[in-house]
Amino acid sequence: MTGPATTATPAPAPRGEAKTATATTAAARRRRARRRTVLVQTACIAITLFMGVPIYLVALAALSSREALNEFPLALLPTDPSFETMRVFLTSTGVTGAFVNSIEVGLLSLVLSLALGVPAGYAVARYAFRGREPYQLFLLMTRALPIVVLSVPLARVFLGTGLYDTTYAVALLHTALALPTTVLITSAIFVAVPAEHEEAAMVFGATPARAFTRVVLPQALPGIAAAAIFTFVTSWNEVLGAAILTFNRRTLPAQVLSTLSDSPLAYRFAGGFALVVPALVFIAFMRRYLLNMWGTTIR
Amino acid sequence: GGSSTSGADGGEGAVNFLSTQFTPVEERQRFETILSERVKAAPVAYNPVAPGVFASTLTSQADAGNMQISLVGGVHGDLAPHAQRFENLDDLASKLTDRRFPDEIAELGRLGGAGTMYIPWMQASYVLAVHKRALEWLPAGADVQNLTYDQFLTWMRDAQRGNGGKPVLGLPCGPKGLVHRFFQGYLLPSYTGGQITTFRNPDAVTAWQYMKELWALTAPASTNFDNMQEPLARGEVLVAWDHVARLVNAPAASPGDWVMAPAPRGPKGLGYMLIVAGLAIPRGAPELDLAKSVIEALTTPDVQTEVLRRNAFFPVVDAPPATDLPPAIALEAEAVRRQQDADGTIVALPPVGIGARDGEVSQVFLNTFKEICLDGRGVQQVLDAQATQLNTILDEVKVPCWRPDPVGAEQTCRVA
Amino acid sequence: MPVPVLLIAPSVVFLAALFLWPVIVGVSQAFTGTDGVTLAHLRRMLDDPYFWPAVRNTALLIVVLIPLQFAFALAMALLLRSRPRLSSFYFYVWCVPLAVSDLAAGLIWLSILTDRGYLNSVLAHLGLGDGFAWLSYQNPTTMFIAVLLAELWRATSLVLVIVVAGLQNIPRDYDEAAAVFGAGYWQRLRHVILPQLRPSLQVALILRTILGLQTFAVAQALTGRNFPLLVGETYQWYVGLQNERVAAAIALVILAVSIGTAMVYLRVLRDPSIQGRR
Amino acid sequence: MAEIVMTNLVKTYPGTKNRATDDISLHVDDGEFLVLVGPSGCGKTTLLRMIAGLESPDVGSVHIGGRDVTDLPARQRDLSMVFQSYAIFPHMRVRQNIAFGLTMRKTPKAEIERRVAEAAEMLHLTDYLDRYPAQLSGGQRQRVAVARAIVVDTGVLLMDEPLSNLDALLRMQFRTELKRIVAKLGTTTVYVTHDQAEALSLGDRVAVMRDGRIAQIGPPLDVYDAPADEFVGGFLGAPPMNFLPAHVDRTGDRVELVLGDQRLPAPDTLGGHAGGTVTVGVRAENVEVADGEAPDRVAARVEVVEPTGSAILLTVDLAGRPVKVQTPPTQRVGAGDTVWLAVDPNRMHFYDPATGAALRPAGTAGVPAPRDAG
Amino acid sequence: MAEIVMTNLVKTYPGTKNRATDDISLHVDDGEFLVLVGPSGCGKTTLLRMIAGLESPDVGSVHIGGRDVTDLPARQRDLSMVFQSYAIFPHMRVRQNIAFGLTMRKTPKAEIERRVAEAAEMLHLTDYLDRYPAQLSGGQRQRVAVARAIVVDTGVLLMDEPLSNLDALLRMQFRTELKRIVAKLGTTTVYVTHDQAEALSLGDRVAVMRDGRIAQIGPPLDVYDAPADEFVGGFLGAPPMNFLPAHVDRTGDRVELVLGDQRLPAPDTLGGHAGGTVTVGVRAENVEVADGEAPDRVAARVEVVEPTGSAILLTVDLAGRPVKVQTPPTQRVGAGDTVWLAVDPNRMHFYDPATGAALRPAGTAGVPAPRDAG
Ligand SMILES: Nc1ncnc2c1ncn2[C@@H]1O[C@H](COP(=O)(O)OP(=O)(O)OP(=O)(O)O)[C@@H](O)[C@H]1O
Ligand SMILES: Nc1ncnc2c1ncn2[C@@H]1O[C@H](COP(=O)(O)OP(=O)(O)OP(=O)(O)O)[C@@H](O)[C@H]1O
Ligand SMILES: [Mg+2]
Ligand SMILES: [Mg+2]
Repeated sequence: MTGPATTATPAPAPRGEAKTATATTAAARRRRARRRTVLVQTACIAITLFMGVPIYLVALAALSSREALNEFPLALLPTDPSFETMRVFLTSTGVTGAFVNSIEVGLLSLVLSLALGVPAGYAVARYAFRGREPYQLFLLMTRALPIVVLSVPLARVFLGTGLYDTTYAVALLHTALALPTTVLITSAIFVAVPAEHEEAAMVFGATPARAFTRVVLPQALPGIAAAAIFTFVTSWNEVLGAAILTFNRRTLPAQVLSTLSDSPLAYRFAGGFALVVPALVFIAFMRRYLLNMWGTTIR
Repeated sequence: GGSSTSGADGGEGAVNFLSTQFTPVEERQRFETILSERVKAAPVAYNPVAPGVFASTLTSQADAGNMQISLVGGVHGDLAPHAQRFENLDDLASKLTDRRFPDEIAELGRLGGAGTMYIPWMQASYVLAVHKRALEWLPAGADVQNLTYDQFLTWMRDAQRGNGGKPVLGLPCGPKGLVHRFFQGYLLPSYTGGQITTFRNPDAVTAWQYMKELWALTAPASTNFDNMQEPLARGEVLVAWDHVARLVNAPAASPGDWVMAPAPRGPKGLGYMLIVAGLAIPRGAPELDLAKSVIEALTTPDVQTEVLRRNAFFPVVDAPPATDLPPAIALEAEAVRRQQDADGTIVALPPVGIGARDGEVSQVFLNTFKEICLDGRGVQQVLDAQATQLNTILDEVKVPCWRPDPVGAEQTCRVA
Repeated sequence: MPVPVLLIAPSVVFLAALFLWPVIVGVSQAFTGTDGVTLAHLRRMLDDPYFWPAVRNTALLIVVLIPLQFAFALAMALLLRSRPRLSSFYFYVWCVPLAVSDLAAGLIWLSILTDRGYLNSVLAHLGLGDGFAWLSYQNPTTMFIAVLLAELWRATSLVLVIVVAGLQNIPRDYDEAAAVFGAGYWQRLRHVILPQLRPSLQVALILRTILGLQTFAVAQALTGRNFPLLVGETYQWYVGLQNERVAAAIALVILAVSIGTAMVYLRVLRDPSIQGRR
Repeated sequence: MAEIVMTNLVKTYPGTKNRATDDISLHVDDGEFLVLVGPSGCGKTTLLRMIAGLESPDVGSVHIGGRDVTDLPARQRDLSMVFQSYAIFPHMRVRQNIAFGLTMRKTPKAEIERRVAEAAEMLHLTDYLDRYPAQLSGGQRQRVAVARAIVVDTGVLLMDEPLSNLDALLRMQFRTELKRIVAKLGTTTVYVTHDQAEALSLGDRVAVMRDGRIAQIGPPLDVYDAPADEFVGGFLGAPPMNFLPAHVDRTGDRVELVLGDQRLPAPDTLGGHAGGTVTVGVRAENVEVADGEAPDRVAARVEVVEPTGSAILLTVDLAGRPVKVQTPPTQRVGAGDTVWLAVDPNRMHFYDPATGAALRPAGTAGVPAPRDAG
Repeated sequence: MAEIVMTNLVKTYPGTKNRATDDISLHVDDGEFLVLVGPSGCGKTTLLRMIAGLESPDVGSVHIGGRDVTDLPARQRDLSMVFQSYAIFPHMRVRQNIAFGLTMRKTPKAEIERRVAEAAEMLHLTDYLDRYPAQLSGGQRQRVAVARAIVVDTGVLLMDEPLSNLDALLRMQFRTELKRIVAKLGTTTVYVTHDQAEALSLGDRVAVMRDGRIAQIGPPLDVYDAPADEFVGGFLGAPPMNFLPAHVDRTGDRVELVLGDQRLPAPDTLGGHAGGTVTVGVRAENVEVADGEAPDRVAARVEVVEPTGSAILLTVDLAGRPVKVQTPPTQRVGAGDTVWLAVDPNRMHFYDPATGAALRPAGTAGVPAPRDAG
């Protein structure tokens, strides 16, 4: 093996008839690639329909008149949109206040559960301490017990503190409900952040806290975003706790959702839809943090 | 923190009113209008909640000794479990003698004890709603306003046949439906003359046999129906039995197409149930006096009529017959009146004095229904088994029977 | 004090302050009667005609639903990972059910599947009969499928979001290396992607199971009490029957099952390669 | 049959302006060992990735073994690779990591075991087979990556700085083994390295890259001895080739280079440039250093003395420019001493001062002195 | 004042049996440049990590600048480090990565900018300041890691193979710069490398590690010329030192080494071993190769000829053993030729065949020939 080609030949040697053959296989390959793209797109569209159509239908129903909802077969296109039920619903007593309360509770729970849960998630991910597993189970326990059986003693806890019938009480409860989720999800993401990055930060003079906020946290952003989304939507949609802990300062679901099933169908749709929209806006906002932005990760 | 959502910012000088009634958005809206227009004594923060929340809130506040609610309102079954948590309202009751509450209703307000625990607020009943299209199959000679259960069965059978094999009858058997009241207050009293004591006697067997046949003619989707006005409005069923408040929207759009009628009668008479809502004041409630003034205001004939007019709940006071009712409500009012005024009525009350076990007693009837009609078990065998269950509960609470069972003060109610 | 203890302490204190007493009260309810300790409530629970069907349905739902859901969520995540055009739009739509409460989800699916719902409307528009009773107690199979479908719709996004977040931190290097060494798509999935996704999958599995054991609103909306679930029974006993003691007994069953499965997941899915923990 | 033919490969990474590879055409024969060198960031990895199918070129095609594989996914190209960043799987033990390619090919268990043991032995990893990568040192991880690549018997082997974190001894041992394996299996190898000795001793040919292009390709010593331009001469070799501007003067028959006020004999072939200026390139080891004055030598002042072990590297000042020259370790010189330098005219290379390109027609530089090569 | 004193450092990683560092005591003077070399896996990184405070020793202590820092966290030790695996932050642009240490120290903005620009310039990263690490080549990433470490002005600088992925030219340029910076700031530096030239040209002292212990420490050329044992001799230098067993024979005044049936003069000091066997160590470049026979020379047959660019490496057979010798590139030899070898007795090293340890009292090996050093 002494005689490699003397120069860098720009063109491959064995061409000729082979050329057409390779050309066709290349074309076939490209066709296969295209077929793959089409397949992926088809799957995506199918799933999108499955996930999206129900939401479309609520929107449709929410903007239909009462009568339209009693017809059969139901119209599948918004032929005759009516904002009447929506209007009545949105102007009914307490809806604005409840909306404000819900936002307040949601954001407060978000901040609190991240503040409490992220450090704990980090500990679970990074340290092999005794009691790691019991701790996780302890977290889950609070979530595994149906809250309804705790409702009376829980309300009593808050009645004893003067927090009863404030948004703080609800926020605290929602924080507690979201905490297991936050801790576990963030811990799953923290394990994937190389410990070496943290070490580098510390070598360069960062305190553990700064190393965490500057280096670990940004890399764990997708997990934090996921946890944040859960916390917010959990809080946004939670009914029972909010209904038990407040009286005059309801959140939107407590104000609306709890009694929605007694309302006429049109209002149920209007209420259901109105409740979904703000959560959708929140998800739209958080979604970009779920996907990290600095290209592929490297080690 | 937080913004007020009750419309009256229930602070100092306001009455916090917790209620299980008028939860639907529109009804709530209308009742709040009545409160603000007609109740001048104090601003009222009206808070309609689901029954579970009602109970939890009341219990926790009472247990914590930190009562923040001034006034509660609910149907008898909502209030009964909390008898020991309410103020004695005898003084208020005596002040309100001019309201002339019917005796049996006032009696319910004592919750099986001696003192008045709640003041009657409104009443309601269950009737039949019938779309006029169903009348074409009505058996010859039958009067829709005065049916027997047998005629009803024939009618439904003919109607199903006429309707291309699809049942026209619907019953509220959904998870939040009230079909157990049909068994407790209508079917069984009409067939057996009783509710508890006769639970498994031969008449009861007949009644359930009848029910089995009727169920075969009932839309199977009924197990999802919490209220009947929507299936009716959709035309999914043409005939339905339900609480008046849960029927009122069906004829709203075209009252001319609808008929409202009393429930059928059985061998022992026309059994029907009285539904009473009451107002109570929790012990340790703030603004006690204001709350009493609100009760006074809510029991004036004027306000009572207004409630009927707007929200289809009937007065419990002696009010002049209301004119200018909306057509749908007028239909209902007429049917309720006919039902009350019919010959040979058997009035049934919801369980009295058994407090929190009300739900469990009702569940026994529901379980009986499930096992007989849905699971197809033998009637007698089911009744025997369920009777045991029922007696277990009753033996624990040890209360005398309530109507239509023979009421005797010293003896405890049991299934014979 | 060791660092990890300091880090978890706030959450422990917080939860204990809020829940310790309620949990003790709640749990003790199951064992106390008017006169002291009793097992009567447990017996009552076991005798209830709805209890065993509820156990069976809950188990069935969890066992069938969760694998389906994970397969579905993984498929979605992997589709997104291949970065098709419009992927960010797809991702958003696929997250949408997250925003929907279970009560609303029940309402939505009921409106689709009920006798005069959208599904039958579509069929009617297409001239395919005038309505099948999907949710009738007489058609337990379609009823079960309906519940399955609705739950799949409602709760898969949760798994999806966790999996997508987890996928973000897997360097593409490994996938590329595997491809170079001849691994096909499924082999890469099995040998490279899934093992690296293990922490996320573990968490999603735990959370999904526990939250799955907690939801009943959709099933209740669709089937009433024809398809009883354990949590639904808890609510029924607590709210409907106002017997908090039997409710607490059922809640304890749920708690035990939840913690039991979580423990199994934590043990079985423990990652042997993580030695880097301090 | 696994020759690799790259045709007009152009690749620009999204979001960057410069081409990572700029119209590269290259033919690697079946079984050839091609070494790729070039400054950091010149596109070596990119080129390997395009061969591997991990990056698809914007323009151009890749053929392997006569097949157009441009659109073929990596796993269908029958190759294996050592990644610059190792990319060993953190969740697998060393054993599974090494066996990965074999497992994917569904090799029988016993065979896998045998081959893994062999590769581990060769790379001194036997004791570490049951560890996870996180429990290894940097060099050990790199060796796992190498082992993983060489256990599979593929048509093409791509290695991206596979030995950068290993010590010289291990590197040398492995080099010998690699040569043996590759020769035995007839694997076509493309090997990226920054190590001079590796490039020269391993490669059948060496390709020098610069800014996404191939600056020169040829047998190692050709490239080393006769760099095609100043860049290659400066890049290959440690120390790099010295470049000095010189005036060409012809006095009768004699062609001479004028450096400052001193003169050096030049090859006759440079006569054509008489009167002009050229850049003279000469390697440190081709400068003969003498203590005493002699004809045809130029004087220079020693500025820095750097012992490198096997030789001494002097930086001397010649006509105001620093020149690196090498003497055997036995030579005794100190900073400040004056030394006399001579250069064999045949060892001189001449470049156009404007373009940096070799002045081929005018010198003998294009024809390297014949050598024995192992 | 930042001298580093390590005392009896022992570290065993959990889950492993062997000690990663085994009772290492080492003193690095303030401002000294210590180069650490050793086979892959010998514990170099572990030692650096213990100095940095990233790993706490099982036994022993670390003092920096007179302070016991054994239990001090990394950030309070005033040091900076180049990680073997770079550990640059993927979510920060190159600019932020380089500036990281300065930002943590709350350096003024303008100052940060200036210093980052300077470091980027030195490492040819100026064009890449606004990229994310994922958009860089391997060598560029490594340069970012180096730049990040040198922008901060700390008492101690730890570098773990900082240049392994860079080309020789860049490496050489950087070496010069690094020397300048470190000298200017008086930074105490510990530098791990596998590169011979780097080790010899950068270090004030070189420490050779083996299996978690320090095998030898001393000025570069001492270690190179007079390895303390066979291991060091074999490890340092490319090619490694040749080791040959030889019988020592005294004939009157003359001490000779008997290799097979040939004889070489040996230093007189070896006389004490007369009649015994020693291992002779000699470096390839210290063997003089001649074409013709002469007294005091031994004949050997050439087996392999390897041109390395600046020299030719011959593997010859001497008394049945392969010996590497080096000749200038001008020498013409081919495989199969016979050459005659001579070795200056002062360039020979002698080792105990049993232990591999240098026979110090009996040879001159302990005292290296005086040299100029830059
Ligand atoms: N986290 C760890 N867990 C267990 N063993 C380890 C760990 N890190 C390193 N080792 C082992 O300790 C020994 C020393 O490792 P170290 O990283 O210090 O080597 P090194 O000299 O830096 O090698 P290299 O030149 O390959 O980087 C090695 O045998 C390695 O396998
Ligand atoms: N993912 C990427 N996105 C943008 N630019 C990139 C990317 N990868 C590499 N580059 C750029 O492309 C050029 C070539 O990169 P490549 O990795 O091929 O260099 P290389 O020759 O392997 O260098 P090294 O010796 O440093 O590894 C570099 O300038 C680099 O900055
Ligand atoms: Mg590269
Ligand atoms: Mg190392």
